[in-house]
Amino acid sequence: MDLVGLAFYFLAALIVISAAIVVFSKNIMYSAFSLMFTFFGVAGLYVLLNADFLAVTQIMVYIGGILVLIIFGVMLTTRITGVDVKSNSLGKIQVGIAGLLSTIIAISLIVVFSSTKWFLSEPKVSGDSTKLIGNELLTNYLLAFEAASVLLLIAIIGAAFIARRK
Amino acid sequence: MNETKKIQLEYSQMESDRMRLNVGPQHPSTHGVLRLEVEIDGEIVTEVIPHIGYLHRCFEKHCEKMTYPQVIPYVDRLDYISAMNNEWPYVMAVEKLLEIKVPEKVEYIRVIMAELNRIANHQIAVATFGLDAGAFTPFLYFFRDREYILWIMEKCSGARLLFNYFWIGGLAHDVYPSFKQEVLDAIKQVRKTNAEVMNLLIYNKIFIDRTANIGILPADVAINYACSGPTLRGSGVKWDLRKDDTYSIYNRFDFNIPVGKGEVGQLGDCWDRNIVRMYEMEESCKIIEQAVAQMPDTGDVKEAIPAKLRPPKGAEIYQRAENPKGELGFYVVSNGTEKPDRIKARGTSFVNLSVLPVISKGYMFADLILILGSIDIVLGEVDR
Amino acid sequence: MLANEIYEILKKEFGDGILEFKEEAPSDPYISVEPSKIFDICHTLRDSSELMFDYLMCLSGLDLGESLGIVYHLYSFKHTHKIVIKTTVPKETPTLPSVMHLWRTADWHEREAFDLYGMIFSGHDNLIRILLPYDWEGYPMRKDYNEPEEYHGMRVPY
Amino acid sequence: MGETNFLIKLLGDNLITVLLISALPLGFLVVYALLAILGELKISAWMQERVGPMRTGWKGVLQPLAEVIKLIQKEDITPDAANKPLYNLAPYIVFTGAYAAFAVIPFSEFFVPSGINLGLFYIFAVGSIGAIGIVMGGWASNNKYTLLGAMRSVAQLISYEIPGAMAILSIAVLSSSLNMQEINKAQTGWFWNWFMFGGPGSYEKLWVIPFTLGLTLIYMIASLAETNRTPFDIPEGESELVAGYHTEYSGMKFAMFFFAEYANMFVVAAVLVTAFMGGWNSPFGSFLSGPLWGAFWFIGKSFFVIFVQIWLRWTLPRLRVDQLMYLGWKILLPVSFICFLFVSLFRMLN
Repeated sequence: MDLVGLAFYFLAALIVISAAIVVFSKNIMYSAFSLMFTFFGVAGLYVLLNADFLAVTQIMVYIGGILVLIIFGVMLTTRITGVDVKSNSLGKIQVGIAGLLSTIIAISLIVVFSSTKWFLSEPKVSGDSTKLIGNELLTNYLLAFEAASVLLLIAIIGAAFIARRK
Repeated sequence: MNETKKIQLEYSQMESDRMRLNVGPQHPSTHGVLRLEVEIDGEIVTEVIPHIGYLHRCFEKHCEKMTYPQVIPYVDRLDYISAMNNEWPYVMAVEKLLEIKVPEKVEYIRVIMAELNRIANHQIAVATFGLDAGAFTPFLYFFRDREYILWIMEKCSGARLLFNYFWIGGLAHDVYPSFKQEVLDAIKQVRKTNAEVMNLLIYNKIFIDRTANIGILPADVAINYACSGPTLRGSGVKWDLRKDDTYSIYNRFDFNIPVGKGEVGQLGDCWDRNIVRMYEMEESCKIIEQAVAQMPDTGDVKEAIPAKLRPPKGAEIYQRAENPKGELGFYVVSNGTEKPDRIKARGTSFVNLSVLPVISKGYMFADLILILGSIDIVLGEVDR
Repeated sequence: MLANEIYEILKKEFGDGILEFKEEAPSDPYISVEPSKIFDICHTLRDSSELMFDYLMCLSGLDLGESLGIVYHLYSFKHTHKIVIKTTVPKETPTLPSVMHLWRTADWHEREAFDLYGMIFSGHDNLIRILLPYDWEGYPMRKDYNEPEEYHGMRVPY
Repeated sequence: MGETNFLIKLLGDNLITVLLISALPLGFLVVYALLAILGELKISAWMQERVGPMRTGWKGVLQPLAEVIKLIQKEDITPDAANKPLYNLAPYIVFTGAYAAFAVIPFSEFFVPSGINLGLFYIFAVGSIGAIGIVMGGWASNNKYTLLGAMRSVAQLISYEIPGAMAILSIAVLSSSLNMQEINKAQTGWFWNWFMFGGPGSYEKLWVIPFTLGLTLIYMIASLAETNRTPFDIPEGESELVAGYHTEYSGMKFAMFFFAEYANMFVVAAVLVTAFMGGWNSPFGSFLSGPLWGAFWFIGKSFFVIFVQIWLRWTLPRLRVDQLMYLGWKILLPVSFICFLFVSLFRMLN
């Protein structure tokens, strides 16, 4: 097995295990922190796919932004001084339904995965994915890009408004 | 309206959990074993409850078992930073009970010692205040210079911190021949460092931002809480026992009483209390210079020490003096024997500390530490 | 203002509430008063325009054998005069009004007196022990106090 | 990618080389940390007119080593009420965050562990891992002081990342690259070619120099805040929070936090040097330049920046948490935006 393969299986294991902790842990803080490893593993997979810009963005946005927010949210909304932060999401009925749904999705995914004829291309080392993404965003996908920025602007104004009201 | 007040206002409209935080008794910035029970809302202090007594050594109870001269070493241990100043009101009280006239030379040496010790105390006060604000370097500058003063005291009394130097009616030892020159050298060094610290710390923008406009103590509140010393003078009250209720030979010297003026913030804030100490060091230097010039070279420092100490029965006196931290008073009641019936020490820090819950409410947690530092307490005196 | 003038003013206003005036060197001159009147007397001392005692220097407890004494040392910033007010309460019922609301500094002084001598200052907001542990028993500064053998399993006499 | 690593040239592209390349900065880091601790001790002593440690070795030069040995030997105390797994994990996460940044630091023309195109962006991204570790440690210690310290730390890190990122973004605009080697190469020549002084160009760049200098200053301030150094050591703020988020840590785990702090100091210094001060370029054109001299200049400049950090630490008092936020959001952020605007304008005009 070459280095890349080794790295892939390592990352895959990391993602699966940490994601399992996220779902099955009874302690919300554990879930939040193990989410970091999931994000990190996904970023690693992006690197293996030669999408380095996406990988770094993944770390920046998901770990540096969203995960910190989640942790802050957990810490500020529950009793932060005690360690017994428990998640109650593992009720009996909910688990049943969620398990059923996930199983269906998993089976269908596996079926699709194995039945699809994958088009395998030679891995093309493109040195500068950043430039490519930049060019694409400001030419072909300009409208989507602008729409997204307007949406974010609205979100910021809304957040500021809500925060100031109280 | 300053920034803190604005934040306070914004916070007050939010509903949030309050957290009780136990500051001390083992904490780097409580200046000893003080325990503060603090209730904070985010970072805003909503309530402070001081719990004292961790250093209670039964001073007053012990005094009942001691003869009058034996009490002096115990007095040293009240405000151990400025032990010379502690001894003075006590020996004055007993001298008044016995109606002893103290020799001229003794008075001068006492003034010089007390003022040197005042400088040493203020050096520690400003140094630790800077340390509370996070400035470590001035702390060491002051401690270096304090050595010059402590060397003089060590040469005179044999001790560096707890001197037992002022005896009833006199002094334990006479001063040594080069005493005057060394005192003048020491205050030269004090002035040099003070000028440097003024630039480095006191007028530093960050330091001003940290200490101005916090812990504001209005003059009427300060008087009602019987605050004294720099804590009171920082609020603009020009009151100093050395001038206003003069004792010993202080009326022979020419010096000013520095008061807070609200120079960079509101009157009576932490910066004002601190700057008063800086200016007071300079005034002490002036007094020492005059005292050194006037001091007689001849004279026996032990001539007035009485052989037997039996104040008249029922005689009692409250003698106060200007300690570096404020008014230190001793209430001495005699029962006609060699042992006092009752000695009550009115600890300056004890009284000054009681104002802390009032002036620290509504400021941030980091400010609480600075406010505590600005009233300059010594736990030995709070708990006695 | 001299001590005897202050005595005259108080005597005029409170009559029987003022017990004794004594001025005899080397002691400080003092006025002895009735304990139940202490709040009113102190109120007059603080607020009357010719007295204006705005500064409570010291509040001390005393053990006088049969009774407990409380001594107030007052000072006026405006008139720069001093006076000593003394009062006594019996050891069995050591209750007297608190002056905490006149001079806030009395808060801790009274707590200390309560802690060490056991006077009960009625009207004090928070009369709990201050120097000693909250669960200490007895009032150690009384002359008839016996040290306990142990405190929480620790031997007290060293 | 490969040509920037002399090790790959030497040993070929295999597993051992990769491991060696990843471990090399660690070796450097250990030596550097010892030097930096000694520097901190001696520089502070020098500023405070004392001699500092004198007993271990000649003039106390072995003192950091002694401290490391002491920390390793110390009893490792875990508070009873702490959340054990997270408590034990946190120091390693913090260190990982600090060490990960070393992957893209160009030590010399011929040695950079990974010459990816997004070097600067990557450093900013992995910086947030440390924040997570700090929250983890602060929360898991189950102590109010550590929790307050952790909250402050993260709030501070997030706030100051933006002005810092704006400063770096301006450099990306000027050099039109995020690759740290490319940025270094763009600044070759005399020191007035550094981006601190507007980058390479002739007289028309003169008007942009104030803005680039301002950006350098902004990045310096922001980097101090990100590494929790005085005057921004509010998360540690020993006068109020005892030791902030690592109050409960002792022994080796504390050493990890300590190590991470020093590693972070080097990372921000390296970014500052790379982005604004010419990286491994000699300040004197081709004089004293070359692969080894490059490493010398790079490390030398970084040490100078670290010296400035130490200097500030022992000079200034600490800010308060709201003043810190005020400075970050209301002063540095607008100023950095303005500088960025003018730098972009300059770039468009040329």
